[in-house]
Amino acid sequence: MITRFRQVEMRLMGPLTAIPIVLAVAVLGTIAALPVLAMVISELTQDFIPPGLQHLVTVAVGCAGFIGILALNPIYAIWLERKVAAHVQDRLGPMRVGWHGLLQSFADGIKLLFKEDLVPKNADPVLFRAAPMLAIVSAFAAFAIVPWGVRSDGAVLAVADLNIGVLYFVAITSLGALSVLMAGWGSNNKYALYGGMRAAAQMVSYEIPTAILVLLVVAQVGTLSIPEIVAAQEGGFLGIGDWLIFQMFPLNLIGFVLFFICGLAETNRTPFDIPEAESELVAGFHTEYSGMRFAFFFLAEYGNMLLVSMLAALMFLGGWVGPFGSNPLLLFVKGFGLVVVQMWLRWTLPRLRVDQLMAVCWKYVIPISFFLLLVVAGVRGVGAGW
Amino acid sequence: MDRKAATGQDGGPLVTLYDEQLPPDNSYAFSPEELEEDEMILNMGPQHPSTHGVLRVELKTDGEIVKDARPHIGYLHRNFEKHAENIDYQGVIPFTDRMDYVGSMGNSLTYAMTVEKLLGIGVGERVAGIRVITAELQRIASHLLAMGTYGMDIGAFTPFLLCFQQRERVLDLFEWLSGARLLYNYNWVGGVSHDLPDGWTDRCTRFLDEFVPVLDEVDSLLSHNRIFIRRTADVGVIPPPMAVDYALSGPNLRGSGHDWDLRRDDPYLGYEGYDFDVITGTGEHGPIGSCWDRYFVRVREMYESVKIVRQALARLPAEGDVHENVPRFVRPKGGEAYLRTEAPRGELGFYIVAEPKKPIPYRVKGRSPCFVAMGLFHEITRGEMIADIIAIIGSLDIVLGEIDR
Amino acid sequence: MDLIGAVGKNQFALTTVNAVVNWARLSALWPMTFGLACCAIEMMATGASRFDWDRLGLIPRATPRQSDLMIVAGTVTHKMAIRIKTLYEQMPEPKYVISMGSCANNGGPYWQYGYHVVKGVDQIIPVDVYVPGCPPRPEALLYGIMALQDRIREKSLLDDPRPERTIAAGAA
Amino acid sequence: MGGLGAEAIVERLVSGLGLGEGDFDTDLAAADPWVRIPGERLVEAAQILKADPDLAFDTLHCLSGVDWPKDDPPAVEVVYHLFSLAKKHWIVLKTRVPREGGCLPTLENVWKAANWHERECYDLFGVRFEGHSDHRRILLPADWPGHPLLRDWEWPETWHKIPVKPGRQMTDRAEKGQMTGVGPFD
Repeated sequence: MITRFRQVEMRLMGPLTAIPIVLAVAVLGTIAALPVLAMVISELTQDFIPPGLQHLVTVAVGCAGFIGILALNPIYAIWLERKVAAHVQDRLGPMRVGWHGLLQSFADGIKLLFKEDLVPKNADPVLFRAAPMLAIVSAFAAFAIVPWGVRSDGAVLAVADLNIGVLYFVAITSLGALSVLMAGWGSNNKYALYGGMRAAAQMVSYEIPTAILVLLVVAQVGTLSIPEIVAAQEGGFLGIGDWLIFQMFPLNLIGFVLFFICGLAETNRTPFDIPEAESELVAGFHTEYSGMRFAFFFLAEYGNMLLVSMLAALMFLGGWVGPFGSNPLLLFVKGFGLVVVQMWLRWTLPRLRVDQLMAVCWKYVIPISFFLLLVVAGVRGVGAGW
Repeated sequence: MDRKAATGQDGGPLVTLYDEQLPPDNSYAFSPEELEEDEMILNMGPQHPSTHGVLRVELKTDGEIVKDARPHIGYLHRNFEKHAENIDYQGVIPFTDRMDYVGSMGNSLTYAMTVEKLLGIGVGERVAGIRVITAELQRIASHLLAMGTYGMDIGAFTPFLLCFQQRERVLDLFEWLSGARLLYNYNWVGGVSHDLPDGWTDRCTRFLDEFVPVLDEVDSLLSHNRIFIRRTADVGVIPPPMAVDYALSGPNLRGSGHDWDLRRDDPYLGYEGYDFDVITGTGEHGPIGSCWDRYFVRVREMYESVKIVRQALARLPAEGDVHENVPRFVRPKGGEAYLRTEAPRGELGFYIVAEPKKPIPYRVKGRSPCFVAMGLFHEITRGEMIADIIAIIGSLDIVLGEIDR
Repeated sequence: MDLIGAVGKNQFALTTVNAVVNWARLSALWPMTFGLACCAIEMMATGASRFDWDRLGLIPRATPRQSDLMIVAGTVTHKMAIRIKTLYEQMPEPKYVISMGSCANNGGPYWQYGYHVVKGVDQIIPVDVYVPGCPPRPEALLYGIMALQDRIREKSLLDDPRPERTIAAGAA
Repeated sequence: MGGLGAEAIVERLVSGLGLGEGDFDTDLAAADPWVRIPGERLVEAAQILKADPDLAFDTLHCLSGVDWPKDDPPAVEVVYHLFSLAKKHWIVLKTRVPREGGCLPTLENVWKAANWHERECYDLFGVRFEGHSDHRRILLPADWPGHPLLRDWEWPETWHKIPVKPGRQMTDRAEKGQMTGVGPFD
C-alpha cells in the first residue's frame, strides 16, 4: 500500500518538525540579511561620517531594512505559510519550483502580474482601484516606525524615529479597515459587501483593546517611543528578565496574549478570518479582485501579520534585546516566531461566527484589558508614591 | 479503425457555443418587490466552496440574519430514472453507484437487494458477510468525508485532510476488492462481483487497528474544540416531531434523539446477529437535534461500524461461491417491490415496478435520504446567521448526486 | 502588439520573457474549487494528503476572478451549463480548462438517455485537456495537469490567448 | 417488524373512508401490500392513516409516479409508501390520475415531507397538486419542455441552442485530428 503512516505525534506537531524550522531559518536569514548588513556597515562607518550626516545615515539604514522587509517578507511568508500548512496536514507543499518550492511565490507573483486587468462593469471604478493601493500603503507605512535596532552610539535604525511611535501605529492600521471597506463596497458584489462590512465591524472593534493594551505598555514604561520602550526592557536575569512580559506576573503575560489575539483579529487571520471566510463568503471582500490587485491584498495581509508580530515582540518581548545583548536578528527571530504561531493557529482552529467574534471582543477582551490597565496604573501609582 | 467506416456517418459540424449568449438563469423564489427594507436576496451557489457540490441556496437576509432560505436543486439531475427504464436490471447498478457517489457500496447493495426481493432469491452467508463488511467500510469512508468537510465548512482545514488520509486507506481496500477507487459496481443481483482476495481480511483488520487511534485524534482535534462547539451547538435544531414529519432518516433522525436504526429494527443481511449500539443524539451541547448532535452521531457511528466489521470478519465463512445465486437472466414475474436499507446518509430505498418477463425494469424510483433532508432546510434556517447556513448544510451531510439523481 | 510583432518572434529578449512568463503560469495554476459530481470527490482526493496537487503549485481559489484553471469535474447538466459559461467568462485571461471525467468529456454513461445532460462541456466552453475515466483516478488528473503544463510551455505571448476558439472556427 | 398486519390496516382505512366494494382495489398478497383509492378521497385517507392511534402512519416515506399509457384509461399512478415509526408497519397507498391535466389534492398539510416529493412528481410526470404551497419545477429548468418521465415524451432537439439529443462531438473532434484526451492514446 502506498500510504505512508507516520506517528500521530509527528503529524500534530507538524510545524515543530525539523524541516519547516530549517526552512524558516533560511528564510529568516535571507530577509534579515539586508537590515543586518546595513547595520554592520553603519557600525563600521560611524566614526568616519561627519556628525551632521549621522541622522541621514541611520535613516538610510532604516530604509534598507524597510525595503528588505517590503520586498521579501510577503513572498517568503506566503511560501512559509504553504509549507507550514502542508506539514501540519502531512503533505509536502510546493516542491516543483526551486528547492522545496522556494521560488513558488515568485512564480505566483509573475503570473498575477501577467493576468488580465479586470474591473467588473458594475464596480465603482475609483474605489475598486484605490482600495488595494490603500491596503498595501497602510500595511507598509506602519513599518516606518518599526525600528530594527540601535547602534552602539545610540542612534535608532528606523525610517522614522517618532517619539509617538505607538500612537502612529494605532492610527495607520485603522486605514486597513478603510481599504477593506472600500474594496467591499466598490466591488458591487454582495459577498464582497458582506466581507467589507464584517471587516469594518471587526477591525473597528478590535482597535479599542489594541489601543488599551498599547496604553498598558505606555503606562509602565512611561513613553510613547518604541526605542525607549525597548530600552526599558534591557537587562535583568539572563538578559530576558526585564522583558515586559515577565513584569508584574501574570498581568503583562495576559496583556501579551490579548494583544496577540487582537493582532490576529486586525489582520483577519483564523479564527477571526470572517471577512474573507472562504467557506461562507467565497473570498469575502476580495471576491471580485484578480491579478495584481488581488496580490496587493495578499501582500498587505502578510505585511500586517509581520507588523503585529513585530510590534508584539517590541512591546512585550524585548524587541532586539535579549540574552546575547542587542541584535536586530533577535527581533526578526521573535517576529517570525510569532508569524509561525499565527500560521499554526490558522491551520488548527475553526472559525468563529461574526456575533461570537464581537462577543469575544466586547465581553472579554475589552473588559479584561481595561482591568489590566487599571491594576497596572494603580500599582504604578502606588509605587510612585501617591 | 476508421470511425467513418464503422459508423457510416460523416463527422458533423462541431457544436461550439463559445461566443453564444446563453439565457440567464432567472429562477428566483423571492422577488425583489416583496422585500422589506434592509432585506436583500443573496444567492449562494451552485458554485460555492461549501455547498457540497452544486446546491444553490437562495437567502433572504437582513444583514447577517437569514430571514428565509430556499434551496434550488436539479443542477446535477442526471436522469437516473430515465436510464433505469431503458437499461436491463443488472445494467442499472453502475447508475445507482453514481447516485450517492461517496457511498456507492450502499446504493448498489440496496438496488441489488430490491431486485432480489423482486426475484425472490436470497444470498449465501458468505455473500451476506462480504456485503456487511463492504457496507460498513463504506459507511466509515462516507462519514469520514462528512466529518472532514464539515470541519472545513466551519473553517478548520486540517481535519479534512486527516480524514481524507484515512479514507484513502478504505479506498485502497475497495480498490483491491473491485478494481475501482470510487464507483465499484461491486454488488450484483444475487452476489458480489469478486470474492475477497487472499490477505484482504488481514489488511482490513490492520486498517481497523490503525484507524481507531487516528479517529480518536481527529475527534479530539475537532469535536470538542470550544470554537467548533459554539459554532454548531444551538444551530439548526431539528426538534424530534419535525424530524418525523419530514421523514428524516439515518444520522439526521438519530441526531434528533430518535432511537431508530434499520440495521437493528428491521434487520437485513443478518445484522440482527451483530453486537452494536445505535447512536442517538444526546444534546450534550445545546438542545437535542443540533448540528453538533448530527455531526457527533456520525463520529460515534464510525466506532460502531468498526465493531461490526470486526465481528463480520471473524464469522465470515471460509468457503462459499459468491456467484452461486447470480441469476443468468433477470426476468422477474412482474409485480413491484420496495426495499430500503440503512445507507450512510439514511434510509435509501428503491421502488421497482416490473413488467412480466421483461429484462428491463418498467420503473425504478430511488428514495433518497438527502432529498428528504433538504426538504426541511427552509424550516431550520429561519433566523439563523449566514455562517450557520453553511454549518447546517454540512451537518445534513448531503450528496447532490443523490438529491438530483 | 504591432510593436512586438515588428521586433520579430525569435528575438532573444522576447523568448526569455516568454519562457519566464510561461514558467510562472504553469507553476502557479490556481484551480477554481468547482466540483460538480463524482469526479469532484476524486479532485478533492487529488488535493488531499496523498496526492497533494500543492506540490505542482496548485492552490484552489473559491472565486473565478482569482483562478486560472477550471477543472470541470463531473456531469454538466443543461441547468448548470449556463452557470459554467458564466463562471468561465468571469475568469481573467489567460485561463485554461480541464475537462475531467467522461461525463464532462462527452456525457459519459449519460450520453444516450440523459436528456438533461450536456454531451460534452466542449460544446459550451473551449477545453484544453480532456482527462478520461469514470471517475479518473487522481493520478490521471495529475497527469492531465502536467499535460496542460506542457501545453502552456509551448505557448507564446504573441499567440491569440484563446487558441481553441480559432481551432473551432476551422483553422485546424 | 411489529405493528398491524396489512389486512387490518386496509380494513380500518376502508371502513374509515366508507368505501364500497368497487371503490377501491387492493393486493394483500403482494410483497408490499397496497391499496388503491380514488384521488378525491386522498386527503381524508391520509388524515385517517395518520390520526388513528392504532395506525399512526407518521412518515410519508416515498412518493413515486408511474406512467401507464397503455392502460385503460391511460393514467399516471401516484404511489405513496407510508411507514409508522411508532408502530413499525407499512402500507402502500396508490391512486390514479389522468395523464393529461391530472390533478390531486396535496398531502403537504398531513405530512410535510410531501412538499418536495410532490414537486418532483409534477416536474417529471406533470401531475398537478392542488393547494401546494410552492408549486414549481424542482429538478428541471422552469422553461423545460414537457415532463420527461412520461413514456411518450418527445426529446427536444436543443434547449437554448445546447443539443439535447446525443451527438457525435467526441468522435467528430477525433476525426478532425484534435486532441481528445490524455494518456496513452492522446
